[in-house]
Amino acid sequence: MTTALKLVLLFPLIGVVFGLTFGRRLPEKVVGWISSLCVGAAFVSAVIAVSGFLGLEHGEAGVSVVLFEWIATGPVHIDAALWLDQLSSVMILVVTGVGFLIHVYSIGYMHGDWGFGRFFTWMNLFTFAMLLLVLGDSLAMLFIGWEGVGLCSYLLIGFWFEKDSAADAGRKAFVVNRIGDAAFISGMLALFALFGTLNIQEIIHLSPEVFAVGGSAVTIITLLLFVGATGKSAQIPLHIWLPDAMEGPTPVSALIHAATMVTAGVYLVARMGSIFIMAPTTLAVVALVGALTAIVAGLIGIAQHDIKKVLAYSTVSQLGFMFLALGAGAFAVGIFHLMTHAFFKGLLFLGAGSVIHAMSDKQDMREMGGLRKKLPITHATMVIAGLALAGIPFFSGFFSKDEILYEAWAGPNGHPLFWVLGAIAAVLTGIYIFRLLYLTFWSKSRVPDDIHPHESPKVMTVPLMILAVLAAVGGFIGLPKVLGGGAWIQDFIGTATGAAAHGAEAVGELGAEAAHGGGGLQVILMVVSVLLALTGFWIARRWYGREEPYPEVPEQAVPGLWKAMRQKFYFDEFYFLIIGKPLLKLSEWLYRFFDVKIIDGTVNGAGQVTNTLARWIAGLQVGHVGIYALALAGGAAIRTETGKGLSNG
Amino acid sequence: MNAQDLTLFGSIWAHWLSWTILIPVLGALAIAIVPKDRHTLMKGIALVVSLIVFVMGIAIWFSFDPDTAAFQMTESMRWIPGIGASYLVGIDGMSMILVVLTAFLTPIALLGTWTSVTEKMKGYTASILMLEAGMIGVFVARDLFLFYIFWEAMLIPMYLLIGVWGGPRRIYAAVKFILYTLVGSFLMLIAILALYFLHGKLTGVYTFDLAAFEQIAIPFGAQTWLFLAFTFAFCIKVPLWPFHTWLPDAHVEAPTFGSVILAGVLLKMGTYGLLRFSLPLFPVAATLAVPYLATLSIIGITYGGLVAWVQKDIKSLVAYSSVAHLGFVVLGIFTFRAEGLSGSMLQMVNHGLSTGALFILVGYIYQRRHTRQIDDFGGLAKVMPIYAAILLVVAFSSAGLPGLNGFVGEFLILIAAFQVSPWMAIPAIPGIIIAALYLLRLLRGVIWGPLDKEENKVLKDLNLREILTMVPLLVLIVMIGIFPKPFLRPLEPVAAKIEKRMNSVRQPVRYVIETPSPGDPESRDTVPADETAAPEATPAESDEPNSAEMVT
Amino acid sequence: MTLTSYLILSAILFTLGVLGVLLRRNVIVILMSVELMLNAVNLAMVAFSRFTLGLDGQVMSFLIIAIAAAEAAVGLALVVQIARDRRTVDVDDLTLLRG
Amino acid sequence: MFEGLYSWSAVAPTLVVLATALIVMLVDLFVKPGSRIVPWLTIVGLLAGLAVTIGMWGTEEVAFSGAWKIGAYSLFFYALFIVAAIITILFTLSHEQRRGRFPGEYWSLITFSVVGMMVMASAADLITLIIGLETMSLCAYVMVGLNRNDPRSSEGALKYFLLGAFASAFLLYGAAFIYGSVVTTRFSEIGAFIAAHGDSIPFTLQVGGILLLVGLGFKVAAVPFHMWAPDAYQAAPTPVTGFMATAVKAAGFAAIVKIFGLVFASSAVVMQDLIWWLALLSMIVGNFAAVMQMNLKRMLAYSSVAHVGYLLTAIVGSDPGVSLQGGTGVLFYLVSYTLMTLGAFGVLIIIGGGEDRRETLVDLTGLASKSPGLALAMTIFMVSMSGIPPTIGFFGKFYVFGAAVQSGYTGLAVIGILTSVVGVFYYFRVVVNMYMKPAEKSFLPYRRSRISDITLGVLAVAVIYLGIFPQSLLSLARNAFQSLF
Repeated sequence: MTTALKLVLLFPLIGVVFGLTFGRRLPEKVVGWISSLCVGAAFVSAVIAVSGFLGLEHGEAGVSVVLFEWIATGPVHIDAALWLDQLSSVMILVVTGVGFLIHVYSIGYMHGDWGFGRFFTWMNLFTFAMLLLVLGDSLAMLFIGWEGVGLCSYLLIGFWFEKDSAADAGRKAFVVNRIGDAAFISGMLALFALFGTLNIQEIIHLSPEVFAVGGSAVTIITLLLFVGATGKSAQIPLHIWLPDAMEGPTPVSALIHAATMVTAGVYLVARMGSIFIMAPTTLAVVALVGALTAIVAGLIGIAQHDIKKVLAYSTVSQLGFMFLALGAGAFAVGIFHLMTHAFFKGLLFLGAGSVIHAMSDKQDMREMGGLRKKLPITHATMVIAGLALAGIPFFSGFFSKDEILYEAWAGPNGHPLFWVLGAIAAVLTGIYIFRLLYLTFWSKSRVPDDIHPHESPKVMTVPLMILAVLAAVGGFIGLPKVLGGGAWIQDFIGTATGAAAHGAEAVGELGAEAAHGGGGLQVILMVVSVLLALTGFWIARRWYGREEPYPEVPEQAVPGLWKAMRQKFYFDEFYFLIIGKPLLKLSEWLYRFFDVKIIDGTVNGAGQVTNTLARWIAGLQVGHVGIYALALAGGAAIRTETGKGLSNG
Repeated sequence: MNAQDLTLFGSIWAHWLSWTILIPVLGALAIAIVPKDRHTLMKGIALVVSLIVFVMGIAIWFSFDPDTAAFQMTESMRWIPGIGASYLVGIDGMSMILVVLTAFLTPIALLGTWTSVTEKMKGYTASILMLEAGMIGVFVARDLFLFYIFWEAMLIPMYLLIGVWGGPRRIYAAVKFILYTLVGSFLMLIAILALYFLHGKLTGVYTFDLAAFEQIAIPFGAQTWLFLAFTFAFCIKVPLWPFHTWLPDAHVEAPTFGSVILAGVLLKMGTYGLLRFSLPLFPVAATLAVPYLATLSIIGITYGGLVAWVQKDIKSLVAYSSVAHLGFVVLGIFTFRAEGLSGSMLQMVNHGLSTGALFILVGYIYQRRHTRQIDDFGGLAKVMPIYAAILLVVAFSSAGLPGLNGFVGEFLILIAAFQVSPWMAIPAIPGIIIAALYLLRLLRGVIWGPLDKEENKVLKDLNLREILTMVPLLVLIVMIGIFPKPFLRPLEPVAAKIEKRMNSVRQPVRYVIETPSPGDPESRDTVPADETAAPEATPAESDEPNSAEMVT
Repeated sequence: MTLTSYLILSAILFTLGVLGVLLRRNVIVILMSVELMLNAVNLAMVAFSRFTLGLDGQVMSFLIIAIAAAEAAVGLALVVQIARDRRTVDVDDLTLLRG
Repeated sequence: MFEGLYSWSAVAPTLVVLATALIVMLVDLFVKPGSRIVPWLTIVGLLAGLAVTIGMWGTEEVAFSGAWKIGAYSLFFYALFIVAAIITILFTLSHEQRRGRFPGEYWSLITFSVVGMMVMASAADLITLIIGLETMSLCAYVMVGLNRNDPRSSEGALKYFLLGAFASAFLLYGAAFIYGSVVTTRFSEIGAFIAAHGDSIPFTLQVGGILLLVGLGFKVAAVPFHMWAPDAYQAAPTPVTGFMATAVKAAGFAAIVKIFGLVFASSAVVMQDLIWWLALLSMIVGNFAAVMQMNLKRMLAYSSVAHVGYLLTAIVGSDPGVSLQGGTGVLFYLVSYTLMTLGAFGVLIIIGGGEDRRETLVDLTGLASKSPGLALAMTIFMVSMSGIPPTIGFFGKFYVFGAAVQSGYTGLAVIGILTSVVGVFYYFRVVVNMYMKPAEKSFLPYRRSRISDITLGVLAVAVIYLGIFPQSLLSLARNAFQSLF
């Protein structure tokens, strides 16, 4: 099993090395398939490892595999070690599984691109880094993966680097992420200072002794970690990079910016759940930020015309949901949604990719419509994913989102207000996804005449279908108890996220509540949430279900609000105004004025003074012998005078 | 091999360090007698000699015992008994790694700039070898007088390299370089003299032996002044903000080789000096200086980064980034904690590798395009994919991406700083963001973006020599990032020794900022901010390595 | 007459000589002022010698007379050379070298 | 008191050199102008003097009733003077473009001035000192004016002369005061008197000492008695400038060390204070004024003023009873200064082509490519003058500033070292012009000569070698200084 775990990491690495060495020399097909198979092999290894882990007696929380000693100096000892428990099991399965499908899909999608080999190399590198992130047993390891995925994200967003927009988007993503990372590092430093270790399990183990529940240390540290998470998971206020990240190839958007990397923040919070739960304030902040993000991103998503932008904001919004769950203290549920989201959002992106492919790289939905017949498979799979996203019953998203809304109300840290916010976001979800489906597939065709959409090749559609199946039924592993399910996934993950360990009483209480009367609440909320989704559908249908070139209903109804939504609530402009521009101005000032004029001016000024002094002193040398004699005699006189004075005194 | 050979080798081995200094000098002399126009021969000699030194460096690395802080491979000879100066050389882990770095970077830089200089080859190659000898000398000298000789002697070849083979404003840059540096080091000379006579007065023994100075208790007042003089000299060399303005000029104007060595090795002399002299000799003064130097280095980190961000010239961007990076190193030094110290030492190496590599890479495109303005490039990844890939790795190494070398050092430094005080670490952290800003701007401007300049469309990718030059650098960049242990190991005893030395003089009154150590039930949930103001007298002996305190 | 009187006279002569050097412009006059200073020294020497009963002072004054002569010789030679070259013996005109 | 009256060996080296001077003067009458015999004869004579000097190393002799005393100290200076003279002659000889430019007197004048210096170095009495001083000075006045065709030359000579005479008057007046206060002119007795009276020495003696300082300060060109130096240095033929900058200065210091490092040492306060100011002003004025100079000879003149400052720094407060550092430092520094200055002037002589046509910074441009060896040598001398290792100039500076630090004058040392940064600026400007600037003037050909090349090479090697291995010279200097007690 440990071998299998090592192999999980090794296979993508092999893929990277292969890509670096042969990526440009071998034919596309070979490169693509070998790279994909590396990820596939990693998936198989992951399955073996996870089943090995499940087969263990559940006395131990997880399996640790020490690879080598990474840093050891003074009191700092950091091992390069892996940690496999329930949480990481889920994650590696999702990462390798979805990753494999997307790799395969990419073989078709990236066909003919001059950077084909480069693409797969980086995708493999990404897979490796992501696996490191979820498997790292210490925050330092996690951070290596964390930055590694950031790097790959940067590279892949800017994959078509000749486009200025792509190159800029990559840079923006990395820099914004770094802001979060800075907070993450600060949190790590504080943890090290307090615990003397960065090993997650040790920290969790020691935390009851070091932290007091609700204490300021734990609050500050968890907040720092959460800021890190907002960077990676594109939450307000650091969400601005993700929509731009759509400049990358669509499989990248699917894998990195929907299914896996962006969920790293969720993973981090869940991973450190035992600590977060000791800081109710932080959790409230997490929930609020999540809810707010869900609503804001939903609103923006409604107003976007670019199919990928809609999906991007949808991702931001769904990540908001996940944070809402985490903030409510339901870590397992957050992860559950993460998993289902990986399925349906990955699928949506791949579907969108298929559409874009068919539309000869057009992404504007106003020029689509009526693609249902042209792209039947894509259409079918995307509808399934859309239904899952909207939370229509018995598709995967329904279970997880419903759980989230329920926990937002009744979770360990829940509050009805959270539910209200979540409910609003749920409506928005319905609106934007059905708007997308209408504009793309269901409405009258607005496709320009020179474009002849066609269904994608098998290599692309097969992954779509597989994901569609997952998106449809994947939610059943988390079937709530009230519906007769075992909520298996929640329990499974719960043991790892620490909700079970530390919030034992809370969970116990919750369980009791769920058993008595609580079940009623859940059913009610569930019904309401379905109604919410349907409301969204209804609105979308009212607006876009018409046979018009491009219906502009909301544009006319609330022009001001719509414009703001369209312009993403001016976040970018605002940041540029209050941070970017002043910082740039400051830097320019520091350089042009402070460095050159003040500091260097002082230095050169010293030279100037020397020169002036020199000119002055040399000026004494007038060439007149009388003056010389005067200096001599004067010097003698002064000397004698001083001599006298000194000898007297 | 017969016994005589063995003895011969044995005697060479006994003076191994001296030979590493002497061989480049001999090489320079050999170049001096080569006919004027045999350029390739001269370069060949320089390369071969530097490779010999490199091999000797490798031998040093492998024969070095990393588990002790004591000086190894020591040599001791009477030199100027009239003043008590002797020829004392030896290396501990820190010296060793810097010597090896020097021996490593010189041939690399030479190879990397093989075709960049075409005139006055004799002086060029001879200067290179003299420079190498001087640099190694600085790192191995254990006698202050000897150290000072090397410290200054090495300025001349560098001055010539900048001034003769440099860019359009080379004279200004060269003069600025030497005057700036000399202001500091001349003052240090006076401090050395004062220290020497102080030691003489206290013990009756007049010597420049570094170890002897560590034995005496220097009166507080003298300690302050001496510390200031030494540290001033080193801070100029580092260069610590605000003494940095010579660096951008020197870097921009220097020929590529000069820039590489300047960034790779010369700047390390400043931080080396701090570690070797300022701290162990004047521990009390150094302790008192922590807030000031930490502040300066933090300003340097932020300031250097921000200013680097708005540079148009690639070299001056990298130059200002050095200010930021070395700010981290100084910050780590003034934590006085083992992990911070070894992090700093490792970071010196890291900076040498990454920044050296960056300069070589800048040299590559400069030679092709004869410009270094970022705006003149763009989209090079299209025509020079290998170049782009290498630049990418190196830039991210410089930005401190985990998994590459830069992160390990920075991380250790920050860990140490945070334990001293959050206020020492947190303000430095934005530097990490800023590093991303300027390095990504570099990448964005040079390798990404549209390939819209006609001149750039015909650029050739790196040739074999250029690739081979970069390979060792890349290997080390990745290796230190992934498996830093072999590099940290020899540094550890040195760091521990300095930490011990600094702890031994901590003043009894200190402000405890944070106390909890794992398993201590009473110290639950202590928040840094909560107890900052609570002074607490603790006897010096109870110093736990884990407890974080700062003398204020 | 006491030693002090001689010394005061000597000081006056010396000062006159100094003032002559400082204030006069003609090189010849300056030279003569220097001679005056030397003679002031001679006077002091002899006076000291007389009042302290040592002979060294008188020896010295002979020496100084010799020096004065030698200086006059060299000095006048230089003046002649200048006068021939520049047609002036005014120090105000001798400022080619300066700065 | 009379035991040394008839000691011929005490004056042997001086006599040899004196005889050389006379013979050269006589021979010059009988050979045709510009003959090479005369200079070579001079060299032979000087070498003989050097040989005698070396042969006498380790002995101590007294002559002329104790007014003359030679020991290691005097012999050290003898050797220095003679070597400086020989090097000067070698440079002159090999670059005398137009035969007879240096008239026959030149060689004997140099030799006579060496005699004067030797007298100064062996003086144990004010009278002896003054005789030596005047002998040396009168020769120097004449030598400065040797460039008879150049109006600047005679102007410089006249200035030098007028001020020299003026300063001599001060010195003599000072001697009179000292004599009047102590009733003796013997150094040893004056010293004993001062030591006995401590700080309460008579005012007249104070004034005497100060006036003596003025006179000697003039000879070595300490600020503010330096005004003549730049003009005279520029005016004089380059070889003469080199000689004046080194040997004449060394002779001045031979006296200064004796009088103010020894005789007046224990009267401490007042004198030391004055020397402190002299040192400070010399370092500042010398270094700063040199920055403005485009004429190399003038620049080196100011630089020599600055070096006087460094030398005085070593004397300030150095109590030989406590440490030999100060005196030793001065002797060492004089040697180092002589070597590097002669070297620098040698380069100027060579590129000047014997006619002093090229003596500005601009004239040096392109030297590195035209004549790399010459440029390298000049670089070595400039680096040495800047006090940067591994050169003798560094060790010298190290040692003299060490003396200041040791006697507690760290502040002076700091100021001195900071002004020497200014020094680095103008010394390195020479390097800049040679190496880093394109040739601005078409480089006139100059005559290379094997003799001057070798001389220059030896000087350069000596500057480096003694910079790395100064011990032997250091011991010599220490022994020499020690022999004064």
